[in-house]
Amino acid sequence: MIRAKKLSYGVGDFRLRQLDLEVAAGQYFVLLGPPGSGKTIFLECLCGLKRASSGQVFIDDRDITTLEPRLRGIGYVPQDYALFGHLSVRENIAFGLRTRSIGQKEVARKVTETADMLGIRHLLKRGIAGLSGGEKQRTALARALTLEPKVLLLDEPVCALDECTRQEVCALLCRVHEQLGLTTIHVSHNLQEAFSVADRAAILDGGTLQQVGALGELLRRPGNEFVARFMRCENIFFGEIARKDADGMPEAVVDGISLCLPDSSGDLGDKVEFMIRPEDVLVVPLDRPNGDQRNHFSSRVEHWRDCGDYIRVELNGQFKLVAHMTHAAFTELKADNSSELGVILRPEKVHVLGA
Amino acid sequence: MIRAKKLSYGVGDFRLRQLDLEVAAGQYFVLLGPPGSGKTIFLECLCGLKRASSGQVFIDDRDITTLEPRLRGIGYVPQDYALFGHLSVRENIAFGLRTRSIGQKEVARKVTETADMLGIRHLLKRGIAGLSGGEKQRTALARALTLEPKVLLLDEPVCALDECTRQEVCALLCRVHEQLGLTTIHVSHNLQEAFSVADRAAILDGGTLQQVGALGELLRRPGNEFVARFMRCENIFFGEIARKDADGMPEAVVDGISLCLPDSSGDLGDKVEFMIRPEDVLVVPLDRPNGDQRNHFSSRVEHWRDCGDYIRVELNGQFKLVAHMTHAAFTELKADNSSELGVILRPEKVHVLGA
Amino acid sequence: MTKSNSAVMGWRGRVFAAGGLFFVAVFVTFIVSLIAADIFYIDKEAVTEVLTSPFIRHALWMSLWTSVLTTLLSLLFAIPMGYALSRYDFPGKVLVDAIVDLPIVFPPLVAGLTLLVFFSQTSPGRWIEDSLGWEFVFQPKGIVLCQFLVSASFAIRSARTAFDEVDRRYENVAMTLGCSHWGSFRRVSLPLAKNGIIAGGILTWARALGLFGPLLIFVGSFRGRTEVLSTTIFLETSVGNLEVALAVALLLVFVAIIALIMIRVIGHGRGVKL
Amino acid sequence: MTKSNSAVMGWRGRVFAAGGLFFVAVFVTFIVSLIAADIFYIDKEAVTEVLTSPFIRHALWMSLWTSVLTTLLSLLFAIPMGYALSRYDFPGKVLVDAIVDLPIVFPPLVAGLTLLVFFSQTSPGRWIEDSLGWEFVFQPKGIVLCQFLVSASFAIRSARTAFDEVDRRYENVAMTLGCSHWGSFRRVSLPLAKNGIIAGGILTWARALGLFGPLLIFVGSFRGRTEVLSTTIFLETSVGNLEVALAVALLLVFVAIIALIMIRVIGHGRGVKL
Repeated sequence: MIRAKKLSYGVGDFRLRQLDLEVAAGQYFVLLGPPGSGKTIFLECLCGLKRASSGQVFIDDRDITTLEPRLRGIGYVPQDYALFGHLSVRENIAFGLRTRSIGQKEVARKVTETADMLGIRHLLKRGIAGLSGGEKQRTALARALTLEPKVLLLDEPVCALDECTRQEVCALLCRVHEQLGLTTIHVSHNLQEAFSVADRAAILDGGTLQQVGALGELLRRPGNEFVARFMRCENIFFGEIARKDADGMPEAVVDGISLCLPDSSGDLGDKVEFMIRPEDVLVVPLDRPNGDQRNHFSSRVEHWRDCGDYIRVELNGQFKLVAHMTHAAFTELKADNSSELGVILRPEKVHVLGA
Repeated sequence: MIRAKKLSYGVGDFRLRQLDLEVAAGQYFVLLGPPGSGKTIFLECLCGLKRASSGQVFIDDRDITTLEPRLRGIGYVPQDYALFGHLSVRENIAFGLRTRSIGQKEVARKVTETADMLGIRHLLKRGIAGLSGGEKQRTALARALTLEPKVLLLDEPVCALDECTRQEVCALLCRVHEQLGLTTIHVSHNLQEAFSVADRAAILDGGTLQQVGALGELLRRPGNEFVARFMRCENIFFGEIARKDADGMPEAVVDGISLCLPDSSGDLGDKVEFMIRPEDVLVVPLDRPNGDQRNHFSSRVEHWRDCGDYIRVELNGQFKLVAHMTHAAFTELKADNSSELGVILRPEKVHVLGA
Repeated sequence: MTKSNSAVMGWRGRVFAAGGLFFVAVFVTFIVSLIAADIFYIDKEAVTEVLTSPFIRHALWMSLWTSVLTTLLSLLFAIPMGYALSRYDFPGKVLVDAIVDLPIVFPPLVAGLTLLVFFSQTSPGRWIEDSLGWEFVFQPKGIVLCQFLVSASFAIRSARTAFDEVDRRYENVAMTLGCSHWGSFRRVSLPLAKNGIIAGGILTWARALGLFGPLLIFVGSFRGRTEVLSTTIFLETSVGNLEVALAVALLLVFVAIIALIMIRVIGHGRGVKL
Repeated sequence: MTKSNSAVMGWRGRVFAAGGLFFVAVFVTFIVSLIAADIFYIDKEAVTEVLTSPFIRHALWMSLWTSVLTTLLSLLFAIPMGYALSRYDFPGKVLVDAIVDLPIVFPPLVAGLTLLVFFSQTSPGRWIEDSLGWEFVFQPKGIVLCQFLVSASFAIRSARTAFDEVDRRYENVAMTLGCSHWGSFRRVSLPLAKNGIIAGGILTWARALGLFGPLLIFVGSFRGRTEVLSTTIFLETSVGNLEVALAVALLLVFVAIIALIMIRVIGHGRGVKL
């Protein structure tokens, strides 16, 4: 378990502001945020490479705020791996072990063991210069893992790799995590990457934590507009709760259009900001009757694009919407640019930000 | 229209090998490939910044192979934009115009016009140093566009930007393309980016063009394994055509399992390599009867993960499969890890590589 | 690159940092106390003498025009050479590179001797002196030649480094925007490399101004004829006029400090750089 | 950074490239013809005389041990100072940086004069000479001091640049892997900066070996006592023994060329660098 308690740090104009974050033992946690949001600085504060200006860091309830980096038991893999160019792969991996009083044989055994786990045993005799990106990443990981750290911090571990290697390394990270059960914080600015490795995540922006939670929660129940946009939701609306319908469901007015919201979205007169995921937008033929007539509008296809896994449809009727549909569903609609279609925004799929 | 005819170039160990590529007038074309595949070198050959060792380059059927870069009428935006740090944004944009004998007023008019189109008029007086990534990209684009080139070459135009700005700039590129109808080649290593801007694409690897065609074609009918994997298809199988069934449909044997292939996949005894897109894998309850029993197998969920737009399910039965499903479909299955499910690979969705 | 070492430090880390700073303190004290000694020892009379002596005024004038001429000549070579060495590959380039560096590691005295031998003992040298009438040995012109030989390499190397730091992509883009090679050089590379080239020029000037050994051999130390400020210091010291020598020296030190500050300001605090 | 300018070129581009290469050719011809003149003029007898003369043998020995000692002393300062200047921020750092650069732009002659003034005219200097019994003026010890003052800055700056080029991340990782500050310095930064430091040491050595002007002032030119190779060249030239002077000079040139090649090999062909 690693925990930051009201951790602050300032450099130049930038400030980390009283970050509170706890990653449970054995959890694989992703710290997301745009470039320049302070992710790397936060990691460096955790492993003692930057002295926090205030706040504390705990590992398993032990306060390590004033401990030197070498005594913290944290494995750290920086963004560009920082492999030691003057040493071979084997010496890089053994580097940490050699700082302890461990016998030659024991060192050799541990290095081989770790290299085996990461599938780089054949590289041990090589130098750093000729390694590919994926091999470098594995070597850096092995170097951090030989010391059997209590916590593993990975700073953009796959950012410098091409897409194929990226998938491979992500799978490796998952496997290693399953095997060792290490508490891991993985810093990334890429959503796809986050989905491929972790279940829980936090979003950092401008030195402040925006939201912490399960990835699915960040995706479908974002706390604010920044999180919603970061999770690639384009359907965000601003309105005011104007009335409640017969069942007591609140209705918001956006640009003169009434939209049903889920229960407990707020009281009459409240300003609300709400969103619906593009894959939750139901697109139906214009003439299709619908039993539940709430939030059923007509719309026109402005533009559609095959995105491989789904079709992205931009709709414009009373308001602009983006919908993601399966190929099958889209084919069934027989729609094209300028087709008139019906759109249903089911109230239970609408999420009010900050509610 | 720009055309490369048997274009070759060598530097160090790397070779561009006899590339043939034609991009029709007004087309937005994406050149995809992993890092180091020679994309940038190819662009530089097109605009004359590298002298091709053999082959020719045509613009609108005029041979420009021996023309100096300044006379080619090609707009070029390199990967890091290469904005001139000693000049203001306005002077950067006006740079090309000042090499011609154009009056001051005309220059000012054109600069303002281009800046307006790209929404950077308010930046004109600023220096380069303080610009954000997106602003730099727009300035570099404006600088190339003021000269009204016949062809626009963009080298990884959004690679250095964060995800949000990336989407914005991609949308801008689309809009500019619609407005000016410029023949454009956009180099990228990112599939998502390609889908968001273009319809036609080529895939380059190791200095050789792997496939040229519509993006949907590259996605669903890849010419070889590299293209299939680059388009993120994981379901690739190797087998041999063992027999033809009653309707004359070929059947391949993979690891002892018979799989129906689409018509005209090859003759008896042929070695075949084929794939099916993860979103085309039909996952059904184990007990569901199916009229068409071809390629219907039982399988077990090894792992599933919510990827936002879809659920990624790893299946393992007689062979490993990856399926992408909508949330709705997945919920309906009530599946979890280790659930037993049925899998149908409809023969018409199976694609034989190179066929 | 962040400069402040802000990691959490134990007492051993502090001792280690203090060790490094100790050496810094010793070296700085060494230099500062020498300069302080100079300043304390100087007296007003000597300064007055320096400022009024016609010989020394002449030496100052000689020093100034020769060093400025040398600097201009060096830059004339440095700009095209720096650009060519940075941008073009040609056979034997490694050798050319090494030859350009040679005068930097060369003992300056040997440079003077070499010039003397060339002009006084070899036939091409004598032909230049006698037939062309360009006399260098024991002549003011020789001062410039000597300074150029010893210090031009600094300007060339600085220019080369400055052009190396201008990414080729800038020129490439300029070329696609309608510039010829010359145009991309004049409108893009030269302005971007300007500061580095000027810093190199200042370094060259400081070296030319302070040159002594090779001048002694090649042009001699004739009062009022081939006397530059460094010669003056030598002449005054050798007759025991330490005060006067020191007054002249401080003039040179002052100039050196100005040069140093200018290099730092132009290079955005980067200091001397080759 | 790619070096070969391979863009499609018109005739104007070719003329432009030729212009740059023309200056390269002129400069290289200038240097090469001077060296050629030296080589042609030298004669066997002089070389024999040089190799057998006990004075010159003594001067060679003096040159070698003083310059090597200076280099070691410079490195002793350069490594901790270069590291401290690269890694730590402290008040007045800009000033310290400038003071370290000062001896590079300083006229060397002035350095000699300053030492002379300090030890012969100021009370702390006299105290060191008289009470401590460390005599420098006109003594071999003074040669080392003089060389150190003039050339240590080259070693310090090279070391600083070398440490600057070692990214802090390497040390950071080493610290998370169990190293103390000292451990990360010894096991990571120092090995990675090694080549740059050695190249700086060679440059320092070359400068120390070739030093002349300040020695003339501070330790004089006493045959067989404070005579180093550069003094020999001066003494022989002043009595007209050009051949002998040249033979000694070629020894120094030979050493300089070796130094240059070593710097290039160690720096992977990067040449002199501060």
